[in-house]
Amino acid sequence: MSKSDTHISRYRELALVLLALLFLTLLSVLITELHFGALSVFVALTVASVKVFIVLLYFMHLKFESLLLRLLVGMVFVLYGLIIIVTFIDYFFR
Amino acid sequence: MFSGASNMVEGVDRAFAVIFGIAIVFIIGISAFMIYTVIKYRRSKGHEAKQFRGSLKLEILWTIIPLALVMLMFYYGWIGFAPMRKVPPDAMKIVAIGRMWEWEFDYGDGRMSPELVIPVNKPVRIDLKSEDVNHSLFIPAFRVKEDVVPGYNNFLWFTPYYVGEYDILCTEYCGLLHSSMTSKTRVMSQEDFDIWLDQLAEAAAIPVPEGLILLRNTGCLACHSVDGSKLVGPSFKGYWGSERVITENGVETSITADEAYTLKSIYDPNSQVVKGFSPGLMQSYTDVVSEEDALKMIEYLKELAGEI
Amino acid sequence: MNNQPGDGYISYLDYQGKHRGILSWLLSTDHKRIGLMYLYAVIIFFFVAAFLGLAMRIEKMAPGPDIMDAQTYNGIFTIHGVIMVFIIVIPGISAIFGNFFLPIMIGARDVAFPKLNLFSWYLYITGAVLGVLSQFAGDGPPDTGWTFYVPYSAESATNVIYALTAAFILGFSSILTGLNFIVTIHRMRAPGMTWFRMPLFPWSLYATAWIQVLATPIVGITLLMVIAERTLNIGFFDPALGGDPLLFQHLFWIYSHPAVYIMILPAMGIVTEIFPTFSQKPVFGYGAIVISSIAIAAVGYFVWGHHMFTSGMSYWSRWFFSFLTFIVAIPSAIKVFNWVSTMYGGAIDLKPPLLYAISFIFLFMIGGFTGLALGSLATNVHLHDTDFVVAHFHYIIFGGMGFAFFAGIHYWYPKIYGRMYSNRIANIAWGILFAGFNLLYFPLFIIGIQGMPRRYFDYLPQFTTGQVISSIGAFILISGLILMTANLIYHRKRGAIAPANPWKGVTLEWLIPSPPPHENFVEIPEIKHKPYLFAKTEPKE
Amino acid sequence: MSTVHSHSEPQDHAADKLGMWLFLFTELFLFGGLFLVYAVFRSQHSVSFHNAADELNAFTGTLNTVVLLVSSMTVAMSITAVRYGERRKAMLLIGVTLILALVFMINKYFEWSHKFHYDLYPGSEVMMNMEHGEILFFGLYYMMTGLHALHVLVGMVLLTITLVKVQRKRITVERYHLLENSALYWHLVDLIWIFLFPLLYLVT
Ligand code: HEA
Ligand code: HEA
Ligand code: CUA
Ligand SMILES: [Cu+2]
Repeated sequence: MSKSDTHISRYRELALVLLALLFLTLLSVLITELHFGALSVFVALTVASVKVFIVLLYFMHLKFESLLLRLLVGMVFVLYGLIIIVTFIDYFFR
Repeated sequence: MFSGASNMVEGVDRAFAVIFGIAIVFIIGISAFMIYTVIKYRRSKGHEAKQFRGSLKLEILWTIIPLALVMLMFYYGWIGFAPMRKVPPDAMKIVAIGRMWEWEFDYGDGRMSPELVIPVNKPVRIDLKSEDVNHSLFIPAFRVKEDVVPGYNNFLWFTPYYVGEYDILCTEYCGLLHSSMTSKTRVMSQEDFDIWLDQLAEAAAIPVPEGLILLRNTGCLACHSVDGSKLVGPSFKGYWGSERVITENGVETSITADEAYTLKSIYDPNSQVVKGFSPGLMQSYTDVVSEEDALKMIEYLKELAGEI
Repeated sequence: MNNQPGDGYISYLDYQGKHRGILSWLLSTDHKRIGLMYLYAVIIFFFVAAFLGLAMRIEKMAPGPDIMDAQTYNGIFTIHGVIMVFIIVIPGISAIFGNFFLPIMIGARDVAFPKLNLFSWYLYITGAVLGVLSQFAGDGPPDTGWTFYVPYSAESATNVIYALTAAFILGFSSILTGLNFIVTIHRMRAPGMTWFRMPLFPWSLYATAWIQVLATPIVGITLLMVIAERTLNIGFFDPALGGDPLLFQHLFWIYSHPAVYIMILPAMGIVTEIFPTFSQKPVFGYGAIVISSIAIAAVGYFVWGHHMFTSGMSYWSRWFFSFLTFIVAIPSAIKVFNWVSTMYGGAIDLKPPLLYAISFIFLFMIGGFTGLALGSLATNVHLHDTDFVVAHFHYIIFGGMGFAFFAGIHYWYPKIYGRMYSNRIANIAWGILFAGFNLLYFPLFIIGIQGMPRRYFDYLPQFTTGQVISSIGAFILISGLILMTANLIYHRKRGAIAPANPWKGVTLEWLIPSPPPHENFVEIPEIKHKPYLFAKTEPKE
Repeated sequence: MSTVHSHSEPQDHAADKLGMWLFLFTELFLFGGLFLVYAVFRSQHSVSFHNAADELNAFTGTLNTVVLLVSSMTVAMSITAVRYGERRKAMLLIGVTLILALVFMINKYFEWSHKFHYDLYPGSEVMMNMEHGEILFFGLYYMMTGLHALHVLVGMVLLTITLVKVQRKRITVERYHLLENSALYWHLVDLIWIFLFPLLYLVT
């Protein structure tokens, strides 16, 4: 049996995760109220990324999955990032 | 083909030579090696197969050598290409307009020409504008090509070296008559060019009939010529007032080309199809051409038939 | 090993499951039967598309309209491209040979999700039929080219939506096959078969499957956006509404360049199996071939822009994409060198499969090097969208993937049907095919360099010679193709009975009877050594 | 499948899970394509995007975010419940998830119909007269939220199936992987919304 089959997330744990996510949501809403200009996109996306990270780790149980699965998920996000960057080589330097 | 008709030819052709040179060596070499192996080690001669599994040295060797060679190819491709993006500031500017399915070259001040006419030994910059879909301006002899994309300000430039005539082709698929979207480049001496440009200016001074402009901008002229040549649809020359043999609801009848018939042909083209043409080639222009514009077009058709 | 025909042996062809007759095929979740169903479907569509190719060649026998008008021609090359790319070569080898042999070669009884496998066959058929339907329904055959470039594809009055939807569904089928293979390879290898004891055809399928899973969705959403553009008037790509036609090209090629490696990687996998068997010698540089497959898949992801060099991309994009295009040629080069070295020093038996495999290398080299000419910035400006490109990809897809497919079918035919074909006829057919092929496509390189654009219904008189030679080649090619197919079909029931291992192969599929029993293995074998072990003892390296 | 030896090996949970994750990857890339389009258009029309985003109701957006986050937690908890053998609790939690999904859809419905009310939909007169950047923004808005809503619907179907299976004791302490996979799917729906929310509603 692998780690993922033995680990059961506890209710409290999940509730705390939710609290953290709600807090981050509140944070991003408040921050955009402040109008940082160009920076606000960046901040909003960072907060969103943190939230996604938390969802992946706890709700989607990745923290307790095999190394392989974690690597694959990481790889997919990296690949997507690279695609964006490569596309923007065109748009930024036009 | 390697005649050097423009300043771009040398860089491009050098890259060709490098790539094809290396390619030929490898293709012949590897093929010869394969044939040699197949003959030398054929089973019927009773060889024992030698059981080896690889060699790190060789793997490294044949990673490094091709790497070096492709970098060489890349380098030649790059330096052949780099000048294509560096337009000399004194280049003469011409706007090329691509529309389904013809080219038009705008020399400014309403001077329009269906052919690209340029003075020899002078850099020209051609700005590429599309009025509808993607096209691509290609002059093989000059080794230049760039897509004409709506909404983008693409360009190309070159310096022609010899007086002469060269083909212009459209190399981005643009629909029905993509393959007839051709034109000519005429390279002439500076004096001839000046004369030609003056003539063009005079032509520009004569007002173009409004109906003709409408016909052109709506794209009608892509399928209907005004000089009698047969394109996708019947020509406009000698059209007005002529007897047309048409098929309506499967029955052949004859009808005179008057205002009612012409309007019907614009708004409901498939109901009365001229003999010799298939239905379905033309769509209705109901929301595209207003009644008012259609009448102006008809005015021009009358003019073409010498009625006015 | 206890895998020879015993008392209870029934081949998968005769096996009786829950259903009888045709239903025992249409509802079968047996990977072998699904593989064969793909084979038959692909062959049918293939002949349709090959015939359309011939029609184009006939049209081009002389300048001006000959047997069709421009609209028809445009429709024909579109559907020719769509069928060939989306229905034949992208699913082709993975779905046919991958389904049939992947589980056997890794010592499994089936793929990981047999029902999903059958489902993706149905998706495939739905998509394929929809694609063919686009020819007949409604407003006439789509005429956009297989690349569906906007704005034209958003404006054309023809059945573009059918073709787009077809491609979308086919993409989904391809994703599901890829997903299935990845899980199969991860979870179902026989005991003792570590990653580096796995044969190379499964390795190539593994690399391919990742591209299928990770690249196809992008084209899926892109096609959906074009559909939305056509039906809902959303202006993503329409410059009149602020949209960006070049963005479409980016999105399209983000998938469609990796897609060309979906086509070629399994083909490379097949010939990698053939060279050791017919040389009776381990494959040369196993590790290098594995790594190069993965490298092609990974780097191949980032070269899509080489299809857009003349579209007005930024200078640095052109630079970057050209550079990576050259890098991605290296793993292909490594593979070629390893294949020829595998033959070196072997005991070579020049049977039809090897003949096809060797001609694969030859044609692939020509296709590959002309690919390099296209990948170089200066020369691409001249060659882009000319017949040179057409010649390049026919050499590499049909000369490469096509000939590898032929090699594969001649190699595995005895295993699939338990019968032998006629070697002599196979050799003759090969000769005709090979000659016809070169006659058909080589002239296109030359007229391409001279400036003959592609997708041209008509052409300038100076290109006549090349076009005519090419058209003659098409007839020769087709006759070779017919001869080859006839040989295979005729001997399917009438050929000599094939032994379990006619070529003395050593991968797992040769250890079981021909044709394989329903469950593949009576007893799952345990793998104790490296793959491609031909001699009892191997000298130390 | 048939009698003696069948193709269905004993259930391989790791295989199911890997398969599900691979499927999620394809979903991510499906939306990824749209995010790429968004990124490009935003970089070209940042001002119009700013103005257009202002017209969206950030409150509705936030509300829906909260709804989805909570539903994500309940579905995660339902796995815990099943694995502790608390069947009723699990059914309750899945039920709550479904209700929250419904709330999300209703909210979405009102949001969309509000826009339709002002003739703000692709191809409408109002939209065609906007600035280019705004047309693109709303085009993307409809495409992205529409596709997302479609996924919510699929997720609801999946969850309903699992609910029935839990009730019929087909999903049990040992065999809970269907639930786990549906939950993964549901989290994905949430995950995409986490990105959509700031990009569409907040970036003003
Ligand atoms: C199976 C499909 C397949 C494969 C494998 C390839 C492989 C390659 N392709 Fe091709 N390509 C297509 C299918 C394919 N292509 C299609 C369908 C199109 C047209 C699409 C359309 O517009 O309709 C196209 C178009 C196309 C273009 C765009 C042309 C244009 O429209 O302007 C380019 C440009 O870079 C290109 C490059 C390459 C390169 C560099 C490789 C390389 O991977 C090749 C590598 C191989 C070798 C290099 C040969 C073997 C190596 C040796 C013999 C060893 C020695 C090597 C060295 C010393 C380097 N291809
Ligand atoms: C797999 C890809 C494939 C194949 C096999 C072919 C086969 C043929 N092609 Fe193909 N062709 C394309 C893919 C292919 N084509 C594409 C993508 C385009 C571009 C479309 C566009 O511009 O949008 C194109 C365009 C194209 C043009 C250019 C149109 C133009 O630009 O004006 C022409 C012109 O003659 C042509 C001719 C032919 C002919 C005569 C054949 C055949 O008739 C030759 C006969 C074939 C064979 C003898 C066997 C090949 C066997 C296999 C590939 C294995 C199949 C697998 C199984 C049977 C299981 N094709
Ligand atoms: Cu204009 Cu092709
Ligand atoms: Cu490519």
